[in-house]
Amino acid sequence: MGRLVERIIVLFSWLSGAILLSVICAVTGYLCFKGLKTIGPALIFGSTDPMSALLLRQRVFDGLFPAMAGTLLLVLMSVGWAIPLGTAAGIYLAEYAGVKTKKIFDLLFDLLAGLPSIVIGLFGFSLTLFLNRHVSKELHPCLLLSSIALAFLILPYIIRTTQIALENLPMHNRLTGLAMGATRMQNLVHVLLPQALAGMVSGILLAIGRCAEDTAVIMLTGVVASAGVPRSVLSHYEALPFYIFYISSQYANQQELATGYGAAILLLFICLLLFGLAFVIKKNLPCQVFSQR
Amino acid sequence: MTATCERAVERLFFAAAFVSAFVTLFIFGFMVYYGLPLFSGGRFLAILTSHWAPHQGSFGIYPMIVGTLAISLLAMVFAFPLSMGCAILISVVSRGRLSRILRKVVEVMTGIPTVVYGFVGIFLLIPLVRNVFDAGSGMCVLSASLMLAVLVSPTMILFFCDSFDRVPRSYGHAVLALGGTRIQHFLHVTLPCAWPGIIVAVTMALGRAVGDTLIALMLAGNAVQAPDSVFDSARTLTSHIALVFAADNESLEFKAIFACGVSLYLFTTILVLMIRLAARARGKVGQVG
Amino acid sequence: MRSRILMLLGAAVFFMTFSTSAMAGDLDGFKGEKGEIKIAGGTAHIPVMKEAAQRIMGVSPDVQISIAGGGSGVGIKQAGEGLVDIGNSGKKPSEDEVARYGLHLFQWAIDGVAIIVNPANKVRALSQQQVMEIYAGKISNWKEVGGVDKQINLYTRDEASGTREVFWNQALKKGEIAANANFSVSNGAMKAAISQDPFAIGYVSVGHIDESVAAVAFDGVVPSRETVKEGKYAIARGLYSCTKGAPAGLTKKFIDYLFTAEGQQIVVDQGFITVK
Amino acid sequence: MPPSIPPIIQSSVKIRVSNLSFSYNGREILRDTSVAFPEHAITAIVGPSGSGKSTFLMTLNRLWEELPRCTMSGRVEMLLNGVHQNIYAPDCGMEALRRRVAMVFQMPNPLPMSIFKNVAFPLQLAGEKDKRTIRRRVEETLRDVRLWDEVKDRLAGSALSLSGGQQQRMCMARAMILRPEILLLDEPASSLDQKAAEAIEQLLVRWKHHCTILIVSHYLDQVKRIADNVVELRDGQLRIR
Repeated sequence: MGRLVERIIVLFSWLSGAILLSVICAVTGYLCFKGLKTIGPALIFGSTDPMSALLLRQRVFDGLFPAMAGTLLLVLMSVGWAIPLGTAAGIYLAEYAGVKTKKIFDLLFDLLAGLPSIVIGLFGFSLTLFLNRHVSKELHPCLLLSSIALAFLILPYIIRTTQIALENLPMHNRLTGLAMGATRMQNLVHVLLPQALAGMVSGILLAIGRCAEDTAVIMLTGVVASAGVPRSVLSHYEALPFYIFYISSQYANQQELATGYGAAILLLFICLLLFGLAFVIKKNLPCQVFSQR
Repeated sequence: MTATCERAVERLFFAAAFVSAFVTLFIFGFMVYYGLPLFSGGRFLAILTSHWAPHQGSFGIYPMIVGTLAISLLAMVFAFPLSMGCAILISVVSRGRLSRILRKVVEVMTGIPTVVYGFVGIFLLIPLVRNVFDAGSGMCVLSASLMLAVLVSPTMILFFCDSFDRVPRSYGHAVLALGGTRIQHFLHVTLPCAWPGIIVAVTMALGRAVGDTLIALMLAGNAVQAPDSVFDSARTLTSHIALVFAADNESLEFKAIFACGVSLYLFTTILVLMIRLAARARGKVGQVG
Repeated sequence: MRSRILMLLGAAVFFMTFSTSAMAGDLDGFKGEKGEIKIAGGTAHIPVMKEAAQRIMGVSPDVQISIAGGGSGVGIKQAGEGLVDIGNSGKKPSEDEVARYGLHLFQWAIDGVAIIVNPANKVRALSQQQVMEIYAGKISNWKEVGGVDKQINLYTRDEASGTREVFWNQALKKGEIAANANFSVSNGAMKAAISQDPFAIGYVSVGHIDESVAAVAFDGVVPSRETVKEGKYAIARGLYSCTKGAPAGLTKKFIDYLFTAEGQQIVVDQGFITVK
Repeated sequence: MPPSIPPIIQSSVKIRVSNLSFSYNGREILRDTSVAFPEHAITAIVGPSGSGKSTFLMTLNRLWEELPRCTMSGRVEMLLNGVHQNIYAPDCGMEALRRRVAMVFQMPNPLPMSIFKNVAFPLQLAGEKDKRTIRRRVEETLRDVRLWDEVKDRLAGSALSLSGGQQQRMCMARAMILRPEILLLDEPASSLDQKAAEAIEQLLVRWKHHCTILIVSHYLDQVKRIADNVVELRDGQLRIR
């Protein structure tokens, strides 16, 4: 009887593993099967010359270039907002906060991390409406407001990774600098942050991946299906994940659908690359950086 | 001089933490403010329980709540056994290299963009569901749940493995020394010790399933009805926001999406509190070890 | 009379032969222009808007035109609120809306709303009564209207859609739409969904019909550019662009462009009927 | 009112601890104890393991304030820069104190930087900017701990690549580079082999002429070899032995 149960458990676990692996193979395999042949310069630049497209001399109408540029700008801007705010908040939690303050902040950041991205998007959208009505009529859903809303989405990730990276440093490391007469700030800057850097950077890379793949926030805050490369932070923009979403539901012809497959492969590749990079940095950065000094 | 500088920087750090925390509360305040006419005079409950028929002046989100629960709970029904099986395979059954490779694959899966799952879902899963079950358009609760299960499983598997690994090894030696098998050890020692971690994982996965927008938006069909069967088309709270947000922002139709937002916010709060409770229990189990 | 036809033909040949230079003529006004035009709203309009935008941005690199969907309701609302420069609508805005926002309307094309099914579906004709019963959920199997024994999968649009409004007013006589209908977010999405679902029924702008879906005759009339133009097909509507107040600057140029020969040619190329 | 404590031997008192109580994590380690330490001498602190000897050292440079859940009461006075001062007085700068009262830990704790940077680090923290001064002081101090010849060719290499004994001597150089008046050592040789331990003992004997040294130690023979005085910590009380 007991033997039978054990056998069933083992069998079941192998079965689960097989199902999961076959699903992942089906997803990636299907994408590659349908989309690999579209991969090439034409996917990105369409019929435009790549050089003049990159220099913004010529527009790309039938390629992914505007969407990629939009995603890149969006990611850079959101990370630009979120890194200073998030690391500072993470440092405060790890190094300065008292027990009670920490408890309150912890709860709020857990909550922020758990909020569905569409709720953050809705917040961004209503913020835009609010600003439009009360601050300036010039403010519409745009790249700038999207990036701010996205920054709130990734903020808890950055806070948490910073906090954990600092808190995980061994106690004796923390005391070494202080025992030499370092002020808290000196200890932080010279001793703790360099050691926590790897953890922080890998957290930031994961946050970038989150930024690059999120669709719900930007859908409500200014992404459109057709806008070209954004010329200002106050204009509409295109983005890779939204393009994939848009094409999936309303492709006009098979050719457009094929670009959708291409875009999906591209986004998958970008996200996995960031993921891999984060992993490698987390594993290797401390040794590499410090053996070179 | 330095001391004042130190104080100033500390204040700056505090300000950053405060702003970030404040945003969390601010989001809630903003949504209540925008949805205000719907929340006054006990109308919030009425909205949660009535139907969506804008032409008849009814802006209830009941169908969306049922749709959300149906899709996410069904997703958990698929994802839980799958994740448990995979976690057992990684932590207990397989060894060495295979275990490491499997874990890596699962970790990589957490990095796959949601929209890619949705995209593949539309062109691969929907026709499959339509043909296999001969069920309407194929855009239904079942399709969305299946894809959501795939989406949340990797996180759940990693959490399960983590909770299994936290159970002190010394416990196991006792069982193994008595001639028990590794499965017996797992059933009688690991599992009873790891349950708080399992609850945390399931709660987090549920939160993720409820909060996800794209999978349901792309695969569930978005019909405004409380689904009767898994083959019915349904709409989640998140999809509803995505579909209606562009409406006339003076209309009650528009205000109603803030009711969705507030519901999602409150739901998240409950889940976070549950996770904290379970995590505390987990801390205790850890201490005993 | 004959000479005029000949002249037109000659002009057409001329246009085709020297199309690039001729088109540049209508686009001349955009050369050296700078600025941004934000367009949102009606999704039937998108193919025309996209083509016009591409041509304009092709000759003047400093002009940025963004096109978003959302539906006619969104177009009217956002143009009225000043969130976009041009709001498109597939239905005529109500007099209340025109007055409230000070909207200016420009109807640059005529369009119809066609009922479509998957090409694999053999049903090619439905009466108004049947359509109403199908959408109300009273007829739920294709065999009841002469098709195979399969459940009918309903597709509809959201409340912001002008196409839905026109369809609901004219084809359904404001009748009920069953709750189990799937929702599509745009004309394009509707077409894509129907083309993938063999047992689907939906409705879409006539301009969007192509070989991936099959149009269904409504009360014996097959929807096409010709039947709409001749007034035989009942479910017709205008395609409007709205601006808040009289358009000026780049926005005015864009709207004017839609009414030029080249602009109207785009309208025809995309499957709509010109107003001239 | 601090009670008058007779000094251990007839030389001037460097550190005077009065009515000190200390608890850590709710456990009482010191209970209303008083003791004085003489200048220019090596005082060994002995006692059963877990009696709180390391924690006691931390009350002398206020390092315990960085640990969670600690409470302290009592007075600690020191003769620093020729002046008697209460190190817990509000006007006493904590960083300045720690620069005068250096500490070496049980496990060698090189920071993950180069050897040079490790040793120069306290100078840098104290605000020394002149490159030449820093270089000179680092060399001086590394010679002092007899490490210069071993590492002079790889000052830019990671400190983590040194052997345990070398690491600990580097840590001692790091502690001494600011020329502190008091040096606290927490079993500095316990993780090292016999030879490395002896090298460190020799350094301490040499340094006691310009420095007051307190060393926590387990090894009675080591205590016998180098200590001028022995203080035992038992049951929360410090007693001269």
